[in-house]
Amino acid sequence: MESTLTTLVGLAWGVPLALCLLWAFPSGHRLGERLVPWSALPALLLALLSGGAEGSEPGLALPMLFTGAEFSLDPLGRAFLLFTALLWLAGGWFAAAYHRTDPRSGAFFLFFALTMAGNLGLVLAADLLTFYLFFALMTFAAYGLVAHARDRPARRAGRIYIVMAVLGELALLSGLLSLGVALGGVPTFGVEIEGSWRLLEGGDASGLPILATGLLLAIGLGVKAGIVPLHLWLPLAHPVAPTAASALLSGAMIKAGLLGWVRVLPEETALPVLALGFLGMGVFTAFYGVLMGVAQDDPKTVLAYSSVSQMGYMAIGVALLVGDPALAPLALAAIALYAMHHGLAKGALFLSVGLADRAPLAAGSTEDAWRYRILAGAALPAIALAGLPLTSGGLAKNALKDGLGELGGVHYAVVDPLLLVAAFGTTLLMVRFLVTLERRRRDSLAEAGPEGIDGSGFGGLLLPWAGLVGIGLVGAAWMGIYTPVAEDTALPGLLDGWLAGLAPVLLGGLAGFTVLRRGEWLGSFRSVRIPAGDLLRPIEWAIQRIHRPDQEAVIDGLAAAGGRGIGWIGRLFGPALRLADHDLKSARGGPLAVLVFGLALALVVLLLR
Amino acid sequence: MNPVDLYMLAGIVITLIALYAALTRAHLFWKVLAINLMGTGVFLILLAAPSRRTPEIADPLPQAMVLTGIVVAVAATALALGIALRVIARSGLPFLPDGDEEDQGSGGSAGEASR
Amino acid sequence: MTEFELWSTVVIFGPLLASVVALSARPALLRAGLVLGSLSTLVGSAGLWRAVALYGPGRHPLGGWGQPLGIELWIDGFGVAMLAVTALVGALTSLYANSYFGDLSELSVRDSPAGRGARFFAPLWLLLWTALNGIYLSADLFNLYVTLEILGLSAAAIVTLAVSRQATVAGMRYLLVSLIGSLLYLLGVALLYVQYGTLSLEGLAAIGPSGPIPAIALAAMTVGMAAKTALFPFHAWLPPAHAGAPAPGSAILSALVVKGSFFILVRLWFSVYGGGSPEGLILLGVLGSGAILWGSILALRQVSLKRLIAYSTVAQLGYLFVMFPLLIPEPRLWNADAWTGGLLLAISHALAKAAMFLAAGNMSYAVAEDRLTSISGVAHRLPMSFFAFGVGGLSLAGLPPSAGFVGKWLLLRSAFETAHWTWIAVIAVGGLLTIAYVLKVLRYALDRDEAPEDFRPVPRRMEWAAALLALAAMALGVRALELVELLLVGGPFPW
Amino acid sequence: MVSPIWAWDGLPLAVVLSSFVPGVLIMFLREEQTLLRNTLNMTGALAKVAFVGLMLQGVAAGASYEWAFEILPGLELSLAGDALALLFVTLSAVLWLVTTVYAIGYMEASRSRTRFFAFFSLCVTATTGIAMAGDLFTFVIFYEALTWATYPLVVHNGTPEAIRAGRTYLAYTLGAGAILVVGAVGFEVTAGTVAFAAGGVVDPMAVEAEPIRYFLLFLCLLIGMGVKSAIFPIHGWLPTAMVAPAPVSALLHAVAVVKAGAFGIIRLIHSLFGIEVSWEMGLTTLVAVLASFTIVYASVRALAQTDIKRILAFSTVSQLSYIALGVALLDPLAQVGGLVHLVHQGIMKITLFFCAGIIAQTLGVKTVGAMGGVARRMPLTMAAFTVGALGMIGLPPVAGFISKWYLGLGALGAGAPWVILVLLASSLLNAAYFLPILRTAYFDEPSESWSDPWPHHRLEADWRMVFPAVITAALSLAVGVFAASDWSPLGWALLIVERGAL
Repeated sequence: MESTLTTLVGLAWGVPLALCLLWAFPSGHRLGERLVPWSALPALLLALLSGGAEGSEPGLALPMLFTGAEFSLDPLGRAFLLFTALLWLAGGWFAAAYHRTDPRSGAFFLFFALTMAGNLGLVLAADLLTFYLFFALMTFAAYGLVAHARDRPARRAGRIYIVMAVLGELALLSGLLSLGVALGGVPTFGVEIEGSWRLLEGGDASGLPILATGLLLAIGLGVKAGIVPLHLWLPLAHPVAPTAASALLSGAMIKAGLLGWVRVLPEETALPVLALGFLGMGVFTAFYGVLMGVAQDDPKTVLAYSSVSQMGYMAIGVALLVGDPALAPLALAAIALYAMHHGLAKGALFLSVGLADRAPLAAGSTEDAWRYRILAGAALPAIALAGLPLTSGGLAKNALKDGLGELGGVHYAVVDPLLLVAAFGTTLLMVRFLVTLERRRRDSLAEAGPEGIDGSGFGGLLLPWAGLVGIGLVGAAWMGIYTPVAEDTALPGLLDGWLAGLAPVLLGGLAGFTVLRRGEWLGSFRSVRIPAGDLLRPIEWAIQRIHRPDQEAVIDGLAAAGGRGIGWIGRLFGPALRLADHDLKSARGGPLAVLVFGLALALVVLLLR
Repeated sequence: MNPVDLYMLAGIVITLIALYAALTRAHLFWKVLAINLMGTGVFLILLAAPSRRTPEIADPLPQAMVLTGIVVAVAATALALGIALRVIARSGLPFLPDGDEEDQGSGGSAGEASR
Repeated sequence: MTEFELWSTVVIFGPLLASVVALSARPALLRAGLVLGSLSTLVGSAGLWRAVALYGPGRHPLGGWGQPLGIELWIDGFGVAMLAVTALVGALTSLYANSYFGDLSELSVRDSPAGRGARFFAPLWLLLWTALNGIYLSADLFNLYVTLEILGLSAAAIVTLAVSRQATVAGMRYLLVSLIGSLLYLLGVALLYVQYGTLSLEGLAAIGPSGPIPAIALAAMTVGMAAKTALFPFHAWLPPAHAGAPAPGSAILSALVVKGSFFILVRLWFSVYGGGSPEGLILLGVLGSGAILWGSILALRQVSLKRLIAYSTVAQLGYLFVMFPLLIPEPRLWNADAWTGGLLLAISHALAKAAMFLAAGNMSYAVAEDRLTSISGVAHRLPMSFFAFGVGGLSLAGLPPSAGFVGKWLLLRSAFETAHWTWIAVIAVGGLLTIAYVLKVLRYALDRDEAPEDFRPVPRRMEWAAALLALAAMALGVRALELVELLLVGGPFPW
Repeated sequence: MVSPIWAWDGLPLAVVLSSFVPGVLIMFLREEQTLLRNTLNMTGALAKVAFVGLMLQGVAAGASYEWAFEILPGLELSLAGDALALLFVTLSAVLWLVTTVYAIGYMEASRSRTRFFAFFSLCVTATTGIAMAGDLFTFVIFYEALTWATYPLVVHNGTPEAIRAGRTYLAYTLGAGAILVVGAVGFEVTAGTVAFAAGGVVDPMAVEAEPIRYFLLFLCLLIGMGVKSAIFPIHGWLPTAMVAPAPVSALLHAVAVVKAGAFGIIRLIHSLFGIEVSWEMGLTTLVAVLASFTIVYASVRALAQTDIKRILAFSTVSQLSYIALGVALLDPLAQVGGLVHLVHQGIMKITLFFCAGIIAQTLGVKTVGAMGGVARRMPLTMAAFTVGALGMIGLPPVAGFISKWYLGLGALGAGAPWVILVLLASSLLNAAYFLPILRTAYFDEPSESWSDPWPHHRLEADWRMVFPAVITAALSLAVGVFAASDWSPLGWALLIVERGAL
């Protein structure tokens, strides 16, 4: 059993990585495209099979590899691995059907496999650099997914994505360096990382100041997690990426930032300033995402802003983690629950957009049966996201609130009511999503015209979507099992605080449907739209206004100036060179006599001195 | 002033005057003549040498040297006159041309080639 | 008969005999003369090298007649080293000359100007060789005068072997400078004899000449020798003469002949006068620096290949005079690095310059022109000559591995040891200028745009001779140990 | 007792001769003797790798090699095979082998191949000589020899542009070379020795007595070494020299020549002055600041280029200074980073140059703008290019990240956190000029003007060019992925530092 698990730890990321080699062969990509959708299976198997009990974590050490790579599956990792693998499987199957006729499917699945390997690998990574390695692999390979469409919006989104990713990588790396040098090597997660932090706190290590380290790490991973103001790439990348890729970006990949925070930030060393930052930015992000999201028209952009908003909640969880060592177990549980819940729900929601594009409609038919089936299906994870009691979302939110309650004090007093408002906003956003989804369905039908939409391969789209919706629906039942719970803490009951959970959802739903559905009375206010990427526009505008001198012109100017200088010196030598052309050949007679006698005289004088 | 010192002085003066002439005179035969004269001046010094140092003992060495010197001078003069004749045959003038004229084709275009 | 006596006899009378043999108009005998001269000097100098290395400096009274009346030979490391280099350069140049004039001598066009070159080059060159060997082994001032005079006369005659008007004029000028220089030297000899009554170098060194008359004597001799060595500013005669001579003649003149008068200067200033005065040495060093800079700048401005190399000789001779102030930083103290470094530079210049002149001869032989622009693309047709020229240039510029590099290293070391900072800059800058003008040639040779049309095939032997000389310059940069040890036998003050 | 074969003391000489002898022999071949020439080349290259392999065995087992030959009294041509030397020798031997194959393919239709390969071998000889030089004198000999041996390769095309580039190259390198020789002689006279020794040969007391003299000497030597290593004010020759054929740019201007300079800086700081003395004199700070400025400056310059080879050249300038920066920091980890980057940068940059050469030779594509669709036409080449480019940016697991990680650790350890900023800025700029190339090649539409639009043969280009590129790309990946193994460059660099052999 144990050796099986150890093998699986390697296979989980090794299989997708190995499949990439198929692309090196002339026609290998055909086989690759068939195999890649299944390649998350070992990871899922691993997540399901491992017991998750403390102490018996399956691990794998490859000391020759990289800087000595270590992998292990701890309870938190198991939770992340579970939903990540599920999402990649569902996404893979979905993509296989979705890209059946795409001429560039070969390239898509290559990047897909690479990104998957990165994502699964970083969940299993047990030391700093292995984590960073897989994190970078995922980040850069995902560019291929974002820019898959290769049109102008895709290229713009890709450019913004990669710029932010590189900046994030750099911030992350400098933070990691600080942790690494504190310990004089590459710390593994857990005890060694805690040791590094303690050294930094004590100030007797040569790393950066502890706050700077924490901040750099928070920012570096925050780009991935999409915390305001580092979220800029998210609303741009999601709409342009193929549906499966959007689902994975939002469902699985941005959670890598979250997992990274948990992994590299200290549990046992309190960082109150950083915690306050997380808390503040988390709450702000939760609201900001909602505000920007309701002003969008594209369902995928709405979902992207929803993800931004939801990541704000998870940042609050991280705030608990770094704020107080005592709260760490609770925070971990809440983070794991929230990540699972949000990953599955958001994945299902994104897939439903793809469904809305592709659901069949018989030629000439006006009765669109699939519209309501899709809307109904999408409503389920949407409600969960809104945090209705008895759903996984309700459970996750309660866990978070428990943590906040434990934290107590002013923070709790301020944040707790705010969260109620935020839940209201989330519901509003979900309604907005359903509305835009319905419109999207209508648009695709209009686009298809009287021929309708061909349904071939639709089963391949439907199944993974239905699977995700179903698993998510019963999430409250099984997620608890996969949540890492310390002995002295307990998960909140399913019905705890049901009123506080129910009220915002009902209110939000009501308000949403009234305002957005029957809101003619709002008049022109409805037409207020915020471009996707909100803050990006002013930033891009400003960058374009910055005066950038033409380097080559500057260098050429300098070279010319230098040349003039040399030419000037050359002119000084002009007389000498003119003399040189005649040399002393014409020096005969008198001058020569002067030279001969002069030298002789000089020598005599010098010899007699 | 004894005669020996006179020899010496005369030798030195002749040598220097001849040297000056050899350097400044342009005509080739003048130059050859001046060089011969210069040799004679040096021989004079040599001949005066032993009597000046040890007047009582006859020193055969200067005689030998002067004799050798004269032989060398004859050979050198012959060669010089031979070449001078050829210079005259080639250029029509008994002078050495100026440096510029001497290498036509190289001086003028030196600037262009060094670019 | 000691080894000294045997080999010094061979080394002097071998080429003399050979030159007599070569006076015959028969091509076979011409060739025999060159072979005899080369073999006797090669074997003789090798034997002397062995003897000096084993027994230290030695002497040989010719015919058993010692000084003051007889001719005595003095054999030390300096002389033998010069002898050996002369033998090597001379032998390879003879090989080259044999092919260079070869096709002409077969024609037996005795009366045509070209035929005259073929006919008289060998005897004149062998006579010159005899004179050079005599200089390197002479032990008294007057003997030096006679050999110097033979050297000058035969060298001027070799210049006039070339048919052009310019060469004749250059030869005339060379002869005049040479005669005046020799007589100035003789004036100095006479004055010294007047003062001390001896002509033996050893004897004079023992006396330690000082006072006004020896000072005037040294000044006269120095000016004379400087004129013959073409020390700046008396260098004007050299470029036309060296460039005008036929290719093997240029090699001999530039590589070997100027070293003869340089040798005498070193003997006079150090062996006889014990360093003279530091200020006098510095004056010579300054003139040497002037030669390095001026000669290099002029070389850069030449458009004719051989003239460029000739001006490079002017510049390189400057280095030999930079040695002077470095050798005696203060009275009664001599710096071995300056001695070996300076002389290594002289030796490497002999090898490299001969290689370059022969290679340039090959190039202009092939394209029948001497202008830099006309040799474009020659690197592809004559790779070996190109190689020889390049390696020769390498050594001149003091780039490793070459004798020039080793010599420059030692000279620089002595400059550092004696804290003569100015000379360091001169040595370094001179090297860069050298690279610049060597590169100018290589650049034309490498040019691809115009390929020469009329391309006369160059005999292999001529290519090999140049390449071997260049290789010798390079080999000396890899192993200079024995040569340096030889140079230190006797040193600048052998008595 | 039978001593193992690697105990032979002449191994360093064998390593040097294994390229010298073929080089000299090739010089005498005729142009059309292609088979013989290639055989000689390959034999030499394989022999060199074999000899180096033996030496690696020996040094790992604790042996050390010394071979000396007296040139002048007291001055020797001394070759020593210690761990530090082997780091560089192994790099050049392996890459020479690969590049030889590449060059045979690349130069197929070129003129004067005899001269090309002869000087190519001589350059490698000089490089191995530099690597194994046991003292400054030997170092200078090989260093200067490398300068002139490279010249015919730079001007190989014979175009006016090439000849101008050759002149610029010599002006820089020989000018600085003259200063180097002056510095070397001065060092010999001042310090009394030219030997290299771990920890330096300079007496700290002597430095205290004559600080200015030592400082000037260091400056002279630094200028001499720095010109080849293309440190800021004297880097101008490197981008100009890119007119040379691709194998030359690849091996010489990415590895041999420039590494010789970087290696010289290592020798200067560690083997001559000693890191402690250099640090106390403030010399390391000088080097570190210069190197840092070069890193950023050259990256900024690269950003404005459109010609791929020029981008690579400026990137080389930038990356080379990592080495100088690393060894100038007073921290073992930084030194490991600097040393290991010597190897890493070489493998990665040679890959990039190989690929640029293949693309230019096969498709005629030389600028970034024309790169559209190249990835589809030449997937293997672009894959190799990608590995190299990502490595330059410093993404794991490519080799470049390992260097950056150790440099970063060392910078913090040495109390110079500003270096981190330099590293980050460089990574950012590297990303800014490499990623657009990749984007264009992978995501843009093919251009119409390719000189060879679709392969007539099975492979995308001549296999003798593609395979070397793939091999070096695989190497760059492998030395990163297996960095923790004992035989990786990192393992070897750690061994050097641990043994105190620096």
